Amino acid sequence: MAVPERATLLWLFRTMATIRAFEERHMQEVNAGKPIGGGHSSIGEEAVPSGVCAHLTDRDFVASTHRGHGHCIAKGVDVKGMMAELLGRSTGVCRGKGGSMHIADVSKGMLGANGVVGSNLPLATGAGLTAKLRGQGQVSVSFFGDGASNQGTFHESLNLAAIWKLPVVYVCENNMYAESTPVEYSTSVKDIAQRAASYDIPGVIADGMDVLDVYEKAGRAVERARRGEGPTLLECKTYRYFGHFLADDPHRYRTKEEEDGYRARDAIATFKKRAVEGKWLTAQEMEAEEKQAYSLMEEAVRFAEDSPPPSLDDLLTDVYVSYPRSKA
Amino acid sequence: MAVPERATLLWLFRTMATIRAFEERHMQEVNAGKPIGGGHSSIGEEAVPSGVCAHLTDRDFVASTHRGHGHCIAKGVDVKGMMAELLGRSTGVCRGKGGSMHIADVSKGMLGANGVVGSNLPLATGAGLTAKLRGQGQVSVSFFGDGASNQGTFHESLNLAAIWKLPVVYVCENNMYAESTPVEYSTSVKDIAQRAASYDIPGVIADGMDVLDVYEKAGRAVERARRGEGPTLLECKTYRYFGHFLADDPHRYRTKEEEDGYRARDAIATFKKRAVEGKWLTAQEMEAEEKQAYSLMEEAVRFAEDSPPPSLDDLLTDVYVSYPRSKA
Amino acid sequence: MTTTTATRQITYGEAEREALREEMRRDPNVIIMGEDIAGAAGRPGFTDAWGGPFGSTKGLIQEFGAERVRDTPISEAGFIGAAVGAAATGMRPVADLMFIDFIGCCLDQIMNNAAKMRYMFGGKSRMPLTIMTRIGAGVGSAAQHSETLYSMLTHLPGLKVVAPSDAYTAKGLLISAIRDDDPVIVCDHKRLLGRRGPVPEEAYTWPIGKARVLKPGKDVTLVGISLMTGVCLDAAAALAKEGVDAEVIDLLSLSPLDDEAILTSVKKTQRLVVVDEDTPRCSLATDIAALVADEAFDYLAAPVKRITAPHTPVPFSRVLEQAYIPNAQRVVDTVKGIMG
Amino acid sequence: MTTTTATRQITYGEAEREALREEMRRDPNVIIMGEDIAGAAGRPGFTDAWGGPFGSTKGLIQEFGAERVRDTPISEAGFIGAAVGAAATGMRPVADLMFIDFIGCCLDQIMNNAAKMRYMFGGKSRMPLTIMTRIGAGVGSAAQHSETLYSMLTHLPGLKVVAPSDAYTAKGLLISAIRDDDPVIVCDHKRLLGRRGPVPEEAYTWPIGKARVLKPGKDVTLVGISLMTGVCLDAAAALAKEGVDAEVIDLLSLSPLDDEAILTSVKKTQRLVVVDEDTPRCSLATDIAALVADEAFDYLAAPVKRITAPHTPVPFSRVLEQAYIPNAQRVVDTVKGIMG
Ligand SMILES: Cc1ncc(C[n+]2csc(CCOP(=O)(O)OP(=O)(O)O)c2C)c(N)n1
Ligand SMILES: Cc1ncc(C[n+]2csc(CCOP(=O)(O)OP(=O)(O)O)c2C)c(N)n1
Ligand SMILES: [Mg+2]
Ligand SMILES: [Mg+2]
Repeated sequence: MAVPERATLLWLFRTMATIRAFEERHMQEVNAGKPIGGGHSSIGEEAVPSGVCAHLTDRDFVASTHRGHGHCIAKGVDVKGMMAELLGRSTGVCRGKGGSMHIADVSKGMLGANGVVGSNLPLATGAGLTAKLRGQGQVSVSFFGDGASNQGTFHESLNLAAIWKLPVVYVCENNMYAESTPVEYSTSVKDIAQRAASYDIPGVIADGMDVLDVYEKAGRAVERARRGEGPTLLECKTYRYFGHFLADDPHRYRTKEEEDGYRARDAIATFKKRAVEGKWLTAQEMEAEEKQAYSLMEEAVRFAEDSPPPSLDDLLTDVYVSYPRSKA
Repeated sequence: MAVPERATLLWLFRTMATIRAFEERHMQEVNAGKPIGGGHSSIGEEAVPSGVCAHLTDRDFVASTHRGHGHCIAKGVDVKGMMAELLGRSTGVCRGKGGSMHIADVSKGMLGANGVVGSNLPLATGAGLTAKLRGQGQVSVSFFGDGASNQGTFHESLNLAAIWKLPVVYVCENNMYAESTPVEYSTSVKDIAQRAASYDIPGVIADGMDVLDVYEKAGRAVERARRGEGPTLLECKTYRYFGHFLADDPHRYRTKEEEDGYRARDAIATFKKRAVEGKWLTAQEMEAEEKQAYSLMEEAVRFAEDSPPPSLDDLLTDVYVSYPRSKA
Repeated sequence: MTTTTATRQITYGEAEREALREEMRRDPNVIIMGEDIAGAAGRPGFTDAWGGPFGSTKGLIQEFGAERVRDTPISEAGFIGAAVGAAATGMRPVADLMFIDFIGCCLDQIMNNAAKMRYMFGGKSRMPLTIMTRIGAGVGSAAQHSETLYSMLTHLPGLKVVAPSDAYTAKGLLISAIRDDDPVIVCDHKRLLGRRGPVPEEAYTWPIGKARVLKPGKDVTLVGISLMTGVCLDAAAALAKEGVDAEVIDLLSLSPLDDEAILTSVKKTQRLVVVDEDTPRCSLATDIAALVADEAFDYLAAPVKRITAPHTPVPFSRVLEQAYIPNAQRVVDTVKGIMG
Repeated sequence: MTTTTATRQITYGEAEREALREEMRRDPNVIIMGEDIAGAAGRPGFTDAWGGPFGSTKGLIQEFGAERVRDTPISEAGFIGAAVGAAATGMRPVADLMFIDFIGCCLDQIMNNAAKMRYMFGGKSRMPLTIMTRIGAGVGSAAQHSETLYSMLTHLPGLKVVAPSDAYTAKGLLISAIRDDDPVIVCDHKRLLGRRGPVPEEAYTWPIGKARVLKPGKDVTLVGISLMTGVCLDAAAALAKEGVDAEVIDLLSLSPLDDEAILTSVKKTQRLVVVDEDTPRCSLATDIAALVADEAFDYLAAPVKRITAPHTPVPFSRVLEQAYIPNAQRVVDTVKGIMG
C-alpha cells in the first residue's frame, strides 16, 4: 500500500478528529437534555466516511443514513450549521426542520441523512444516473449498514446500477449490529461483499478501522466509477462504540471484550501511532488538529445557542400548503 | 438420471397435456371475446409446474404469479372450477371474484395467482414458516419469473428463508422475457441461479423444456426442504410460445427463429418421443391422455357456461363492509 | 381556460405522448423511466417494441434515445427511487408506474423521500419529479389492477396529485406536472386513454390546483373526478330533461384542491353530490364533503352526498365489476333524493 | 363496556404485553415477528436484549421461545409478507412494524395480499393477521418517524384499523385484533405507551367497530382518536368552566367505523368537532365530517369542524413540532366559534 500524500493524510486525520469531536459534543448536549430526539452516534466508525469522501468533491453525491453526522462532515457540510440543526435552530443547515435523521446540504452534494433503513440506496442510484447522463465524471456514494443490506432496495439498486453501469459506490458500513440484532443472525452470508456476485460487480472488503485501507479501496471504486465502468460494493468492517442510539446500552447484546477489541484498534489512535512511526505527520500537528476540532465544537454550540428557533411561520413553508387554507 | 416410475411418468405427461389443453381452450374463449381481461398463457412452460408439483401433495403450498393456470392445474385445482372462474361464474373456484390473476384454491394448498410481480415470494416464505412451525414436513414453493427476480421481495424472501432454514423452493421460471424486456437487459447476471450465492443456499439450473430434468432437480430441492435443510433457488430455463398476454405480438421483440428453436424442443413432444423410444409409455396411452384433456376442457367450458354469474349481493360479501352502510 | 378552440382530435394517450415529446425537446433534463416504455430494451433490431404498456411513449425512443427513454427492470422501489434521486440532483424525470395498484412496491420512496425532502431540508432542495400511473376499474383486470386509490396519495403532504378527464386536460396537466418543481402524480384512467378530443398542437399548460366548470347550473353541484366527470355530464343531461339544472365541476387537481371553485358553486346551488370511483373511506369524496360542510354550511339546503365505489376490493366477474363502478343512474337518483 | 372496575394500574405498553402473553398462551398459532422484538437474536448469553424497541414484547421470548417470538432482519416487505403467508396457511401472526412511517416498505403485501385475499378468493380463505405499529408526533423524531397516517390504511377495503386511547382499550383491542379472522392494524401512539391506567388482569376484548362515550354532554360532540381523545377531554373540562357541555367520543376503531355512535351523539348535540392528529386531506377527520354532513344533516346547527395537523411533513424543531400537533386550546377556540 502506497502512503497517500501529506495533504491527504492531514485531511484524513482532521476529518476523523472532527467527526469524533462533533459526536462527543453532540452526545454531551443530548445528555444535557438539549436536543430532544437524541441521535445515532458514529463514534468508532470515523475511518469509513473519511476514507471514502477523501476521493469526492462537492460535485459528487452522498446519500446517507440515520447515522449520518460523519458522512456530512466528511462531505464538507458546515459544522456550525450542523450543530444548529441538531439543536433545532433557524440557522441550521435545514433551518431546524430536518434534525439529526434528515440533516442535509444539497449544495455540498450531501443528499441527506435518511430515517428509513435502506431508503437511500435508490436515491444514490438516481444521483448516479444524473452523473451518467451529465457525463462529467461525477460519482455517487451510498452509505448503508449491515442491517440495510437485507432490504429489497439494496437488491434493486445494485441491479439497476450494474445493468446501467452507473458511477455509484455502495459502501456497506458493517458495524456488526442493526439495533440489537447481530449481523450473523440477520444476514445469510458471512461477508456482505459476497452479495456483489448477484450483480456481477466487484465486491471488496476493507478494514473499516483502518482509514488507509478504506482510502485505498474506496479510491479504486471511485476511479472505476469515474471511468464509466460501473458500480462497486465496498464492505467496510467497523464498529460503533456506543449504543444504537444514545440511550441504548449495548451491553445488553454484546460483550465488553468485543468492544475492547475494537477500541484497541481505534482508527484515530492507530492512525496517529502509524503516522508518527512512519514520520508522515508529527504528534504535535495531530494534537493541534484535535484541539482545533474540539474548539470548533465549542464555537458551533455557541453559534447554535445564540441562534433563534424557527419562527412559527416556518411550519407552513417549504411545502405547497393547500388545506386547510392558512388555518393550520 | 434415473427414469421415474410409470405412475409418475403418466402423471407428468397428463399434467403437461392438461395445462396445454386448458391454455388453448382458454385462449379460444378469450379470442371469442368471452372473458374480458384476457390472461397470460403458459403454453411452452408446462414442464416447470409439472416437474415441480409432482413432488407435492395437497398439504404443501404453492404461491403463483399472473401466469398461474399451469401452477393451479399441477397443484390439483379442479379444472372445471378454474374455467368457470375465468368466465366469471359463481361456480368458479373463487366464485367469480378473482379471475385469472387471482385464481386460487387454498384447500389444495394453492395460495393464489398474483397480479403483482414479486409479491408472492414473501407469501411462500410465510407458508414455509407455517410448515416449519408445524413440523410436519410440509414444503412451500414460490414460482416467479426472470423479471420478478429483480424485485426487492426476491432478496428479502431468500434471505429470510436462508437464515431461518425454511422449507421453501424458489422456482424461477426464466422464460427470457418480462413483458417485452429481455432478461439480458434487465438482469445483471447471466444465470439467475447465480444469485443463490447471496444467501449461501444451493442455486440450481434446470432445463425447463425437459420435464424429467425439472422433476429430478426439483425433487432434490423438495427433499432438502423436507429434511429441514433450508431453501433452494431452482432456475428453470423455459419459454412462452405466445405473447406476454394474449393480445401481445411477441415478434415485436424477438425472432421467429428463436421461437422455432424452443418449439423444436417442445416439452410435451420431446417427452412423448423419449417415452416411446424408452418404452416408458406407449404412444396410444399418451394420445388417449391428450384426447381426454381436450374433452375435459369441453366439459369445463360447458360447466362454466351453464353456471350463473355471481349475484349482485356478492359484491359486498367476503369482506367486512362498514361504509356506506348497505348502500353500495 | 375551460375549453379549447382546437379542432384537431387526438386521443388522451396521444395527447400525453405529445406533452412528453414537447417537454423533452424543450428541456434536456427531462427523461422518462419505466417498464417497457420503449420495449425490447437492448435487443438489436427491435427498437420501441411496446412504446409503453399503453402506447403512451411510443416513438419517443427514436427521437430521444435509450438514455432518456429508459426501460427499467421490474423494480419499482429501485427505479422510482432512482427517479427521486435524479430529480434531487438536477434532472426532471418522469417515472411510469404501470398501475397505481403497484404503489405499495415503491411508496416509501414517494412518501418519505420525494414528498418530504424539500420540507425536511428547509426548502434547500427541489423535487421536479412526475409520476404517471393508471387508475380505475372496468376492463376486467380485477382486484390488483383496477384500483383508483388517488385518495391515499392526496392524503400525503408534499405531493401534488392530478387526474385529467380528457385529452385536452391530459396534455395541459402533464406539461404542468413536468415543469413543476414539486413531485406530481398524474393519474390516468385506463378507460380514458383511447378517448378522442380536441387538443392544440403547441405546448400549453393547465394549472395544477385549478378545477373547471364544464356545465353551469343552478340547482345542484356535481363534482366529478377523472372518468366520473363524464358520468356527471351524463347525469346532468338526464337531469335536465327532468327540469333539474345541475352544475358540473371537473376537479382535475386533487392536491392542491381548488376549494374556491367548489365553494363558489355550492354557495350558488346549495346542493352537492361528489362522484368518485375511489373507495369511500377517507377519500376525495369525504374530503370535498367535509370542506363544504364546514365552509359552505350556511348555504346548504340538503345533505351532502357522495357516490363512490363500495368499500370492497374490485371484483372480477363483469356483472359485479359493473355494479362496482358509480354510474349516471345512481347520480340521477341521488340528486332526485335531495331536490325535494 | 366504557369503563373498567379494575384498580390495578399498568402502562399502555404493559397492557399490550399482557394481551400478547395471554393470547400466546391461549392459542399456539399466535406468533410474533418483528425487528428486535426480543433482541440480540441468536447471540448466546444475551436473550431478550431489547424486548421490542418500545419494550412491548419484553419477557415473551423466555416463555415462548425464539420460534414464536421471532426477531427479523430489516426486511419489512419480506417479514410482513411472510406474516401474511403464515396467516393464510393457518397461523395467527402478529407482525410488528416499528413505525407506521415505514408502511411504504411493505404496503404492497398489506394492501394487495392481506387485505384482498379473502375477497379475491371468494371467501375461501382467512387472514388472521395483526400488525402493531406506532404513530404520532411529539418526541422530536421529525418527518420520517412521527406520522399518524392511519387515514391511508382506513381508506383500504379489507383492512380493519384500530387506535386505542389508553391502557384499558389497548389490551382489549389487541386481543380482539389477534382473535379476528381479518387483518387488523393496531396503531399505538408513542406518547401513550408509558401512560398508566386501570387494566383487568384477565383477558378481555374490546369489540372492533365500537366507539365509546367518555364524557356525556349536550352542546357539542368532540370526536377524538388515540392521543387526541385526551386532548378532547382536556378541552371539554375547559369548556365546562365556560358553561359549554361537550360530549367526548373516543373513536377507537377507525375501520369499521362506529357511525351509529357518532350520529347518535351529533343528533343530540347538533354540533361536531373532530380532533385528529393526522394530516387533513382525505383523512379520518374528513371521513367523519362527511358522514355527519350526509346522515345527520337535518340536525346540524353549525358548520362541521375538523382540527388536524397542517398539510405538511412533521418538522423537527421543538417549537414547530408543538405547533404542529392539535391541542386543547385550539379545540376550545373552535367550539366557541360554533356555539354562536
Ligand atoms: C425501514 C426501517 N425499518 C426499521 C427502522 C428502525 N431502525 C433504525 S436504525 C436500525 C438499524 C439499522 O442497522 P444498520 O443498517 O446496520 O445501520 P447501523 O444502525 O448499524 O448504522 C433500525 C432497525 C428504520 N429506521 N427503517
Ligand atoms: C409490481 C409489478 N410491476 C409490473 C407489473 C406488470 N407486469 C405484469 S407481468 C410483467 C412481466 C413479468 O415478467 P416475469 O417475472 O419474467 O414473468 P413472465 O411474465 O415472464 O412469466 C410485468 C412487468 C406487475 N404486474 N407488477
Ligand atoms: Mg449496523
Ligand atoms: Mg419472464
